[in-house]
Amino acid sequence: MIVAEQKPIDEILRTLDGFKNVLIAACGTCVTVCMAGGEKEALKLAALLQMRDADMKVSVVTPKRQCDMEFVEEILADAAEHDVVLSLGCGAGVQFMSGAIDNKLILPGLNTKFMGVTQDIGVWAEMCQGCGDCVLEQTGGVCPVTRCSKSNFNGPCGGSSDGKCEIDTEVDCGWQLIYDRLEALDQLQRLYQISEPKDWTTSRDGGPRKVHKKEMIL
Amino acid sequence: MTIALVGSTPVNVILEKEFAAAQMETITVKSNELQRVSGHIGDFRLQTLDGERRAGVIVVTEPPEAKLPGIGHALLDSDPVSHPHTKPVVLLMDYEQESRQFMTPVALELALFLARRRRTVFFLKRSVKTAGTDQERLYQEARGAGVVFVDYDQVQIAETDQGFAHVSAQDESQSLEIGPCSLIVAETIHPGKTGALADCLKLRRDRWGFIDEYKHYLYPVMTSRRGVYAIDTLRACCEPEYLEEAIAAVIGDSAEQLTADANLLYVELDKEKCAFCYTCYRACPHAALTPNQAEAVMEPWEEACFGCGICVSMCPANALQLTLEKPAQGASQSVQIFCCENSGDTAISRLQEDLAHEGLTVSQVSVTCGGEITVERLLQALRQYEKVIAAVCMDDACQHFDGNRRACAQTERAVSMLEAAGLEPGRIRFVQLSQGMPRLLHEEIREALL
Amino acid sequence: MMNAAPDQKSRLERLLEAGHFTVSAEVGPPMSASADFVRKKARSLVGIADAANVTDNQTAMVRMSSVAASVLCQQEGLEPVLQMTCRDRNRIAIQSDLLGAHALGLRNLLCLSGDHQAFGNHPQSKNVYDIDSIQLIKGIRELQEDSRFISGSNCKNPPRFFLGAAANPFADPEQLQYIRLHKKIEAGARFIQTQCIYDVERFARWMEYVRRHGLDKKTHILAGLLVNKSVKSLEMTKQVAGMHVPDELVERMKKASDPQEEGVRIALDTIKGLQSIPGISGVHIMAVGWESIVPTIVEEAGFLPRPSLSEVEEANA
Amino acid sequence: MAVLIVGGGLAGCSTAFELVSRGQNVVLVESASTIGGKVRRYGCKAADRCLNCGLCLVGDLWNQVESHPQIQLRTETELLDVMGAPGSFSAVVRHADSLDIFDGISHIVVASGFVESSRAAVGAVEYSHQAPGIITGLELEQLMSERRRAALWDGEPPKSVAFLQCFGSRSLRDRAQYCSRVCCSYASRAARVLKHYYPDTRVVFLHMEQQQVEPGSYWQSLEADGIEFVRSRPVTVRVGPPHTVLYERSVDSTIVEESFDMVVFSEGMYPNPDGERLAEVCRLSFSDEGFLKAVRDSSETGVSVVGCAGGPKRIEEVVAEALQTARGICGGVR
Repeated sequence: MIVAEQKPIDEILRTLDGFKNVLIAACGTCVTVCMAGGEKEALKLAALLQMRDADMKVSVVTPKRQCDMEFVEEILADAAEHDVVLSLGCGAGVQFMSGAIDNKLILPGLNTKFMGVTQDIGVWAEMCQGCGDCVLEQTGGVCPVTRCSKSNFNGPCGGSSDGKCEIDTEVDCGWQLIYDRLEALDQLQRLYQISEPKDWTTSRDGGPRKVHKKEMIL
Repeated sequence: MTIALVGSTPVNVILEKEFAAAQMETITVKSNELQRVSGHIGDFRLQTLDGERRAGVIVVTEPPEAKLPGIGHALLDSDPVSHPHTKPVVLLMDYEQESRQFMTPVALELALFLARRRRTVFFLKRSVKTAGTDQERLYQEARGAGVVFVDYDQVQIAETDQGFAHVSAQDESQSLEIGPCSLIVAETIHPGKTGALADCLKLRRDRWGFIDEYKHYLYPVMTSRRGVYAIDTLRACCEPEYLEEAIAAVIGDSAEQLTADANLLYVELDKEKCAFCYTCYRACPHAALTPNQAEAVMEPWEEACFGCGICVSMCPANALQLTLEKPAQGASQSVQIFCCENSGDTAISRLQEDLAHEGLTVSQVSVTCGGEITVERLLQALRQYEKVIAAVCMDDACQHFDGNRRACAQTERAVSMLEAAGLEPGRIRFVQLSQGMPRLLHEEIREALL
Repeated sequence: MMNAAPDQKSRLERLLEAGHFTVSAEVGPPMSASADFVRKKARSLVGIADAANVTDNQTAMVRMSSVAASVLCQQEGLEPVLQMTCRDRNRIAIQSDLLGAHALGLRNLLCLSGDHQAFGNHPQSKNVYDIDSIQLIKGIRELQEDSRFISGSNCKNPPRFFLGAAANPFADPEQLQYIRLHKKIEAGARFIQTQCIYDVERFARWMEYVRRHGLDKKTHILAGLLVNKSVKSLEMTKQVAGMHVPDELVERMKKASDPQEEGVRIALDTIKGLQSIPGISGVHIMAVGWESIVPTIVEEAGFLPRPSLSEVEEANA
Repeated sequence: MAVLIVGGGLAGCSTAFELVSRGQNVVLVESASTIGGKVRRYGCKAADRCLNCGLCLVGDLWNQVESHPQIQLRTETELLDVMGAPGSFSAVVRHADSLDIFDGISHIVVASGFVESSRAAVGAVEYSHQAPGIITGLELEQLMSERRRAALWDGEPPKSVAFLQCFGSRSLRDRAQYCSRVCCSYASRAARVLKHYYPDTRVVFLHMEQQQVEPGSYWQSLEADGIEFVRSRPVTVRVGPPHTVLYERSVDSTIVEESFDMVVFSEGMYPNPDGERLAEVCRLSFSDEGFLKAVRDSSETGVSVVGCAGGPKRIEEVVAEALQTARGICGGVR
């Protein structure tokens, strides 16, 4: 899931300065699940905007996804009736809406954070950086790129203590997790091999990426 | 109707007989074979290793684990009854952990038995637990028979060269040294297998990890989930009265639940909106929502729902609604007050005369639980009212476990949103109280109005 | 000026190979462009330390480039150990800087992953960590031995460094740290500088492992040492992740009437303890913020005078 | 048909409400002018958090009972006699000077409650002084029910408060050898409330023994809050102010004399003197402690005893008992 977080209220309000007619577009998928941009969050913002300025016209729409044309089409008519769209989608949603809705500014209401998982109610954790070349088979299913603060491939740095990362005792040492898991799986021998420098071309370092699924393309 | 007994203990035999007498059929599921439970009272589906079993009611009979405190087995091998010894016998209660109430009569009976056989008996305890009719009598008799009761603050146990125990107990002023022939220690109780079982059955656990006896009702055997009962079979072995009461409560309560008129207040789901995110499933204190994998939506069970609204406020997709809209009472345009019906609601009803006398009016909205209060509700209310007050239960008093804390978090967020928007944050007020603290609410209302 | 010839081994390498117990120290480059600062520090260590580590933006604070500061040390007659971290440079920049460093006459290289920028004065910066320290050691060894860059492309005149790495005998998981030590040596680390040692007993257990696996024969273990000036500095050291300071030491420091003197005494006691452990090739003295004490410690530990290279050569001949 | 309930306190009202919820008709007779009994005057014992005193279980019971159409409520009324057999009793009641007969009574529930030891005890001289600063547990309850955000009462708080436990319990002189069970529970909670509002006030708990109140380290947590516990036997109180408490300290058997600004008598529970008459009318017997006891199973005799008429009980126990009794009468349970 893509995990996002709502921008600070004052920042959202500043970007909306001068607009009298606002459409808030929630998104019904990832950002709903991570409680950043679902209908509930949109309603909160709408209520707040109207409290500040009773004359403001604020509407809320919730397409199932902001990243597919068919869903965005459903809200085109609503968008046409407003001066500006505040998108509570992830960065991809904001950009897709910008491409789909002509002559209308699409403002981002969220900061898109990472690909992650739900850890607890209201807590999400980063799990994947989309590096494009997965090494999880080597590391017992714990990602060294994402979960080691230094993206070390050959074990922890010397700053790991009590299973925690040197940058913050709240952060688990990714390599401790890898070690624990491999030990439990009796696969520690995997760690003796020196891991070669990673090929980052498959990552964002190789420029904006696309995925082509050949058999689906005519 | 079928009752599933989860856990197999000797007490099951009694339960089977008693339930059969009440025309209830029983099935037994071993607790380690239970994998998942869905459904609701009247229609539970228990996923076991042998496939699906169905039952109308579930009774957990798996006992908590009783183990001896770690003082070494060598100290316990002398038989206090037959061993003709001049040394005393020590009954040690509350060692490592406060002993359970039900252990006291067992220990008292043993003490009495030994004392009547002319043995010197020391009964070491931290606090007495004699406040039951029979226990009271036993206590009196034991005292009469010469049992020495000692209230200790600290106790040490050492092993002597001969392999016997040496007990030293201290209270605030003196210490007592005993070299007993036998040391009988009350066991400490741990959740044991009931912990995993509680998680599997989605039952709330208390701060010690035991299945929470749902304190709202304070009747034995109730859990946070309707139709699921927990009988402490360990206690039942020592306290026949408890077992009797527990059986009666299961039969009586389940019969009432199953024949009750329709639940008036429950949640409904808008399938179109549901993001199938499991937030409600995780947050519901009563396990009233079950995932419908086929349709990829969550399904609320009317039969299991308490209408507390916690899921409604937590649902990020705005897909859950309570069936019953509770209209605001009172005509005030300046203050709206959200009252939890377990605290604020009753407190304000005790204030009506005072408020009328002072000419103060508020618009009052009753909520089943503070957990129902959300940021958007508070902000919506502020469009019409000058001030909004949330009046919910004290810490640890929520009858739905954490609705009051959720209300507090929602209020804090609403206040911070007002602040960030340059609006007056003091327009939202929050008070935690019990129904017995009307004055507190009175002050809050006066401050909001004046 | 003491520029080494392209094929000449460093002083540190020759001393260690000859079996001398080496003494190395540290020169932290300034958070300024002052060459005098570096020169002054370097001069104070000439004849005292066989070599000195020149740190690379230590604790992620912006400081003078370690290559530049190393060259300044060299010019003053103190042999530098160039430190290179993976935090700030990708594999292109690291290799480029190392080619330049070799061209300027630097011969010792300590490869590190580097402190995370969260600790420094630019916590907002983007970290690189393109490769990790083991990949760096292996990459440079292959560059030297096989004349191939990390990418595999050819290098005509490769550099030749005396390669080193760091190890922390006190970090956990213990087993994984051992695996890492093996990997570092296998990757090409010819000397290992350890994390600061306060707990000699625990370090001795680590060394036992090292000896049991013959690692002390495959590489040179240089035991790290930190000198503390006050209770506060010792307590701060204790807070640093990966550091292990026994509580008794803090108590000892607290009770001392003169903490500075006690700090020196603790360091000397530690050295004495270290000398009794077989398999150690030298000590590496770090005296962060109290560099002036190094000569005293070296002298009182009985390490003076340091051997001259000609003596070493003669002995070898 | 109707169920007759004698006593409109917590036990009577709870049973009445449970019965009408199950479709029964109820006649409720209460000798006082209002229902609610003693619980109505109790205060919530939450300090900074809920302390599980059980009072919340009472909720809005009084209004619900007063306004329920299936409950015939007779206040200032006494049960004089019962005639007939189980299933069809006739009850004779008296209101002022008039007599009334209720026919078709299927079942009788006796919920006549208890009296506080201060009222029953002979020779409780200290208390009868009504001096300022000498209060009973019940009076402290009332203070708590009137509390405001910052204080329990107007004016200066006392610098020291002594709780005299086991007042009237475990005492041969006061005719009660038994432990009243509830005093440790309510008084220790009240002590915490006091300490919460007035952290500088010295709070001393003089007790003969401590009952288990809650699982976990309950008493230790109170000590940690700064409440002092002294195992002792109260001897006498010399009325001040300040009031002097003389007590025999158990650890060294010495008599200690200490002054306190406030003394709280934690009253025990005594059988209601009305019990003797009711036992005769309803054919009940007595327990060893002098509380009412059913002679045989209520399904045979048609008479149940609920609440503290049968012995000291906590609020939640009374509520639970009321529920079980109602279920039994309605035939849900054996």
